[in-house]
Amino acid sequence: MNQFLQYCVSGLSIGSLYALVALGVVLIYRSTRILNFAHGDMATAGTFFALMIYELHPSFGLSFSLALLFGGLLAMGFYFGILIPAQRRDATLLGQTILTVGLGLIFQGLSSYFGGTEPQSFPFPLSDTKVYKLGQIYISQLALGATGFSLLGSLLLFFLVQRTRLGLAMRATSENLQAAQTLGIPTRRVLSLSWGLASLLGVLAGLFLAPALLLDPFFMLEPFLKGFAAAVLGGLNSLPGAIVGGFLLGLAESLAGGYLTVAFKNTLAFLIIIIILLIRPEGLLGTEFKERV
Amino acid sequence: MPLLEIKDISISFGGIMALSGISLQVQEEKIIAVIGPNGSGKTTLFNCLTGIYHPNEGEIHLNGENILRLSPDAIAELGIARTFQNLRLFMNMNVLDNLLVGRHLHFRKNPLLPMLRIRKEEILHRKIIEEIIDFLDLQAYRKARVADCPYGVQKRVELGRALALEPKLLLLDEPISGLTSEEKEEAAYRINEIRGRFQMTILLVEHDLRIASRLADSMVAFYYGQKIAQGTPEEVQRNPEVIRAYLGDD
Amino acid sequence: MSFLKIANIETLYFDRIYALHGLTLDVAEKEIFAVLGPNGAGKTTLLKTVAGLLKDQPKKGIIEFNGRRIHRLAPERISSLGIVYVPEDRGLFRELTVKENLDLGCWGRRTKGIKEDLDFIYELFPILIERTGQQAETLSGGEQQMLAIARAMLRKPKLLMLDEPSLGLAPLLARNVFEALEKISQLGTTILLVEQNAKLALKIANYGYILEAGRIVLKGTSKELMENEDVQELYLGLGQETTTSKGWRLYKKRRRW
Amino acid sequence: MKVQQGWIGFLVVCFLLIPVFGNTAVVGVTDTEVWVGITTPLSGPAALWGATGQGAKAWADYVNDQGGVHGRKIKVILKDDGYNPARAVANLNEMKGKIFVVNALLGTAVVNACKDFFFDNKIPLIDAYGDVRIWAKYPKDKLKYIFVSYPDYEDEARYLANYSMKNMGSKKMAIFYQNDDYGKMGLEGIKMVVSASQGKAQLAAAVPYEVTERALSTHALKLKESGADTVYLYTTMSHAALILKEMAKVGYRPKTMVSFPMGDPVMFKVAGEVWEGVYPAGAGQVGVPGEKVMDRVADILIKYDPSLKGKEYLAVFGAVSMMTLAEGLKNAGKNLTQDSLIKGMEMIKNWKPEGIGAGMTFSPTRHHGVNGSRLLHAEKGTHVPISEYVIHKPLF
Amino acid sequence: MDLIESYKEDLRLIRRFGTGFWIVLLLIGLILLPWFAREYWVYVVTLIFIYSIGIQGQNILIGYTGQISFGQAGFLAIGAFTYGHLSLLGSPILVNLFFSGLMAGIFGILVGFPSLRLKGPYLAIVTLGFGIAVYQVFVNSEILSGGRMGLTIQKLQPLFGLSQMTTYYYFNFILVFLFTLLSYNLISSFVGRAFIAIRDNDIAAEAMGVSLTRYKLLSFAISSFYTGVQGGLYALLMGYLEPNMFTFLETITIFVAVIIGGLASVEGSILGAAFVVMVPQVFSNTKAFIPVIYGVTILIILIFEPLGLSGRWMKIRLYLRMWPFR
Repeated sequence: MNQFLQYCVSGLSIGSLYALVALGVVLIYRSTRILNFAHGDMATAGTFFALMIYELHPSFGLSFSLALLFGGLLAMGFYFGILIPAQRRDATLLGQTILTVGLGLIFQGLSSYFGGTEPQSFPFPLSDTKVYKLGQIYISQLALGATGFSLLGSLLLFFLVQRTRLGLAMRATSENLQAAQTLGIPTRRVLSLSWGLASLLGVLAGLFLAPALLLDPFFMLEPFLKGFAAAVLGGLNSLPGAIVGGFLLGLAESLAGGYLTVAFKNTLAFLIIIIILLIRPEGLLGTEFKERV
Repeated sequence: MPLLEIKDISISFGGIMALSGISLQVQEEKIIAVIGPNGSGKTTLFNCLTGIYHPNEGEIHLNGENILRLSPDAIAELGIARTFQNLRLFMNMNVLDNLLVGRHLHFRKNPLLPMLRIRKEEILHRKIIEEIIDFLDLQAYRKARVADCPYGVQKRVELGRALALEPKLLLLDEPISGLTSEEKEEAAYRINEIRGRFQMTILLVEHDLRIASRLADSMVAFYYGQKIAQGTPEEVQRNPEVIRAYLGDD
Repeated sequence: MSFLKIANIETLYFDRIYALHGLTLDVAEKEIFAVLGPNGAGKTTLLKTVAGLLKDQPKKGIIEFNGRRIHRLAPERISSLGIVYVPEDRGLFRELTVKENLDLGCWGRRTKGIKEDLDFIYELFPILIERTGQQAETLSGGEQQMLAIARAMLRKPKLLMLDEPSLGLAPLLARNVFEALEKISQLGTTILLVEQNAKLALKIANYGYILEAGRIVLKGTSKELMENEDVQELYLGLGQETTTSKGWRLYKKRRRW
Repeated sequence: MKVQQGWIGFLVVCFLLIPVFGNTAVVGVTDTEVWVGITTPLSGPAALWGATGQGAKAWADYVNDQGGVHGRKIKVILKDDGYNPARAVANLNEMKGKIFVVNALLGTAVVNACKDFFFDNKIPLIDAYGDVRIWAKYPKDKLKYIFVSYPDYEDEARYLANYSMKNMGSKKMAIFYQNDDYGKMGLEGIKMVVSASQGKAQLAAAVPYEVTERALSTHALKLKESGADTVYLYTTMSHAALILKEMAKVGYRPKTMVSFPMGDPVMFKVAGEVWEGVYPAGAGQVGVPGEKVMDRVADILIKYDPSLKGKEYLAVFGAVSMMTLAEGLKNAGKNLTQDSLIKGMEMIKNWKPEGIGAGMTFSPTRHHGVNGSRLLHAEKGTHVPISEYVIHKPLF
Repeated sequence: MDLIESYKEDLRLIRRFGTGFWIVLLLIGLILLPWFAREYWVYVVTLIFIYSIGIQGQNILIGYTGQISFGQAGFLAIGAFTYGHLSLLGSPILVNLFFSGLMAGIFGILVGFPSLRLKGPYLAIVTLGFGIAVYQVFVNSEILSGGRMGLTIQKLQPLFGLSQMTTYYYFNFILVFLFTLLSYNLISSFVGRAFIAIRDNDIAAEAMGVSLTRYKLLSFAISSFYTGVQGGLYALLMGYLEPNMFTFLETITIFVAVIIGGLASVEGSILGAAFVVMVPQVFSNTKAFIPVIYGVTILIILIFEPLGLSGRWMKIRLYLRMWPFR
């Protein structure tokens, strides 16, 4: 039983971070129908930026907030500088998706060059090795903080999207772009904010993942793929779905690894996703897209 | 025996009855017009007939064969072809290829033929397609991408694609809507001609009462998923319920 | 000077297909204008072109609003000038509630005056009060159309463009909607209306245009139009030979326009 | 129309002719220069290890500043292959005709894909970092151009397991390994020791991971469940640090022995406090950072290529390869040909490059220079050798 | 000038004299390449050949049928390892290649089944899962992956007194030629029309009697057959296999090639293959900046030519055809 709980705890704590990544993926997909393959690399770049600032001026508050800002601005820059020109030339959605692949490659190269390729331990206010014991279950300070912060981040996002005027505009824009335009909502600015916000969430996930996974230019590759999978699992157009998907995936992975076989952990996790998708093709909380004949 | 027999079909979407208890018989080589205001279930009926929707209850027989649970391609194979209200063409293909897709069922599907580029079949079908192109006056657009063609031409291409299938029953969903008046006349003439030339039975949905009544042998009126009248065009048009449905209470 | 002036505009799809073919149209202030025409004639394209929703269109021609050129502006800019477009599908945010939809209509407005406008709308369409918390997609067709018009009114439009407001509505509801439009017009809003249901449209409109194949083929006051034989035959369904002959004329019918 | 087609034809022919130029028959040696080719991952997920190639190049620059070898400067062409075998082969083919010798090839897959290049083109390969057993399968005459002084993973694993069994009383062993040839060879070595121990020791768990995987908490729990008293790590640096942290989180601190890639004291920075007390293996051809001879070389390398700072261990690894080549060139004498280089290489006897390592020996019958290990102990931020070098049998 | 007089003439592969002239010239150029180009270029072009087979296959799936797949690495691995094991058994090369394709094709059908229910990114995730599953199976099964040391494969023996590289070149050249012909033949036949019909409008396609089940699965089968053959040829060229050669990066490479080359274009697939092989190779001297340069070229191409290289190619061709008059 303890063992089971331990697997659950570790699954949920990694799942919370998948959820954070998935939220960013969903935010962008919902509003622009683009799968952002640069999401992980943007997060990596942001995290390296935080490290750089920290080395110049060792203050967590400053470096982290600057990194979040940096990530957001990068994504907004990409939206205005690259995506809009491409859309003006009638780029297809797949083409725009490949644009993000290109962007990811650029970030990856730059992170390697400026950040270095060696694994680095990322300075963080919460300790990775300090452990709390609840009965027989161990949970590290970092995992606790990460889960807490990703829940807080999700809550803030929820609040922003559901309760504020900006969120209302974001929802409107992602649902019906033309209608939003005719109502005079500055859709480009709203969309760029969605991009910025998504990237910011990615950087937030990166900041919490870096101390746990060690920082190098490729540390977000796996979490990004998992976040992407979690987003699809939850339904690509549903923000709560991303959170559910993230936690579910983390849990599935941990339990499959623990009780079945650790070597096929990823395969089993994907198998679960495939089965769920075959039953619900639009994801757990996604809404079905019905075509009018 | 009627060619098509619909028995008491019903279908609902999210609690709203789109069709309730519709029965209809279509005799061979007749033109039947289905009329009714928007949202009265005409297109839904077509979608049920072609297997895109599966009715919750009821039976549909084509030549005595139950087609209720068949997939659209299987139904097409049995001889039902259709056009769509909002054009559903293969926009990136040229007109010729669009029509050739209509011939798809008549190809001998030996995988070696395409692989070795043996095109005897292709030429055979091209000849049939050319007849259709002549009939529909599409010569000038043969190699044009459909997306580049004017609306009227696209409508004709869709009709031609359905004809290429050589169906027993042709379902036309608003075949003359959106055309200019001249084109409408021409289209109506062609529909009438199809029956004579290709011996097809035609079921058509139309908004324009005037043309529909001139074309059809008999007429069915729908209102909110229910059949409110059936008979000759004259009868149906005089039916008070139809008048109310169309023109309101006054 | 006309309120909205459209001169010789050409709109193309995919840079190749002409949808509007040198169309010219004038709209005067505080009147209802109806544009009639068959499907695919370019009615929707016309409205979308004015609203700026078609990228880089019109290719040629001028659109002036209150003496100001507005063609090829971003749709947000055009909207902020006071032109509000209600599309055929009503352009509602289906996943949002009625209240949220209405809130979005007030985008960019100061809080002052919103209350009064809301009251006016609720007076016009009392049903919306009941539906405040419901998602827009759960509304019936007529309610959706009312919501769309209500939302458009919250933007305090100078020009309200409606695409087939009667589409898919039961006759009674359609009449309700049109009555509301009449009221709105009386309060000083210019309305440009695109309709297939000519009878209904001409009843409330002051002027009408007939659009075919991307061109205006006939214009006049609604009274003139209603008396025109061709219009009667083609759009009002009052033609003579409804059911009699089975023979088909293949000659082109001569028209008086 | 026709005229213009002709022009285009002309242009196409010109384009196709472009590669003709530059096709000169240089064997890569002049009186003043000798050209060395290195293909190594400088981008992509394995880019860290590209530091070996950079280290080799930096050492060549140093040698050149000392006057070169027999008046010849060592010119290095450094190319990126992104750890992709196809690109590595392409790089070698591009360098062919310019280079005299290839140095410091990296990655088992790359080495495997490239090996025929050396057999076919008779270009010597001095040092390859990849599974040495690749070569062991080939007859001696084929390996004429191949010189390697890289430790065998399996031999090392056997050494570690035997050591811990004899000197530290390990009974229950577990291995956490990378799911490729490197990790599997380690597993194989430990399995051999366990089966030879006649029941004195047992393998309680063998937990694999994939190189892209970073979330290792499940793996740590698995290791903990096994209750092993000694855990062997055949991993990358990152994964060693990560698994140790995860194990510490669940309160599991067994004796830990790690393979030589983690012999780098930078692990203290990466892993933090959990690294204290770990037993890393040391490789036969390099020493431990902290030793005087090592630090001297590392300082030189950083002077020539400042970007190597923080990657001294890997850089020295590469530099040793370049030293070996330079030694071979020196022994080959003024008249440099492929054959004289091979003779020169085979003259190397018990030679410690710049005093580093256990000493390597090549001979006509031995092209595996040194296959040695020793045990280190992580104490207070440094790796302290706690045993002498043990030299395993060279494999070829 | 190009008046068409019969259906037969209209159905020919090469309809214009000019086109034929260029193709012949290109083929002659390619045939002569090993005689005047350095071995390096021979190798790079060989690699382009190999990639272009698989990319053509994926273009049939993604570009023509409109199904997004991220499982390419899995098919590559299946093809490559099938080839490897068969070659260890000593069966002849062409048979091995056929079975590499066939095996991948069978798995393609299996992966195709979800495509009947799923669309777009949802399908992408399922295929991605397939790629990961294949990778893990190979990594964890020593029997399949050929043991700890990987699988060493007998390379192609030099023929007719040519060098080994040249032999490879011609062998792959012939195969690419055949596969390209096959692609052209397929897409211009009823099969290709059915694929495009499904992509453009699946509901209409079904109503016209095109069975979605059959043709989607067929598209998956054909595309993975091609990709499997690519895997086999890659194994043959490398002479060595290990599962780590077929990771997600390989999938991305093929996907990028399809889009950069241009969707639904056979020429585009070849151009895309050339792009993904040559860009990293040509810039391999820039070391750590390769990803940056690679990414920037992708951005530039897709911003200025949203239809990919084949779009640009079409425009150039049109320009040349109209030449004096524009």
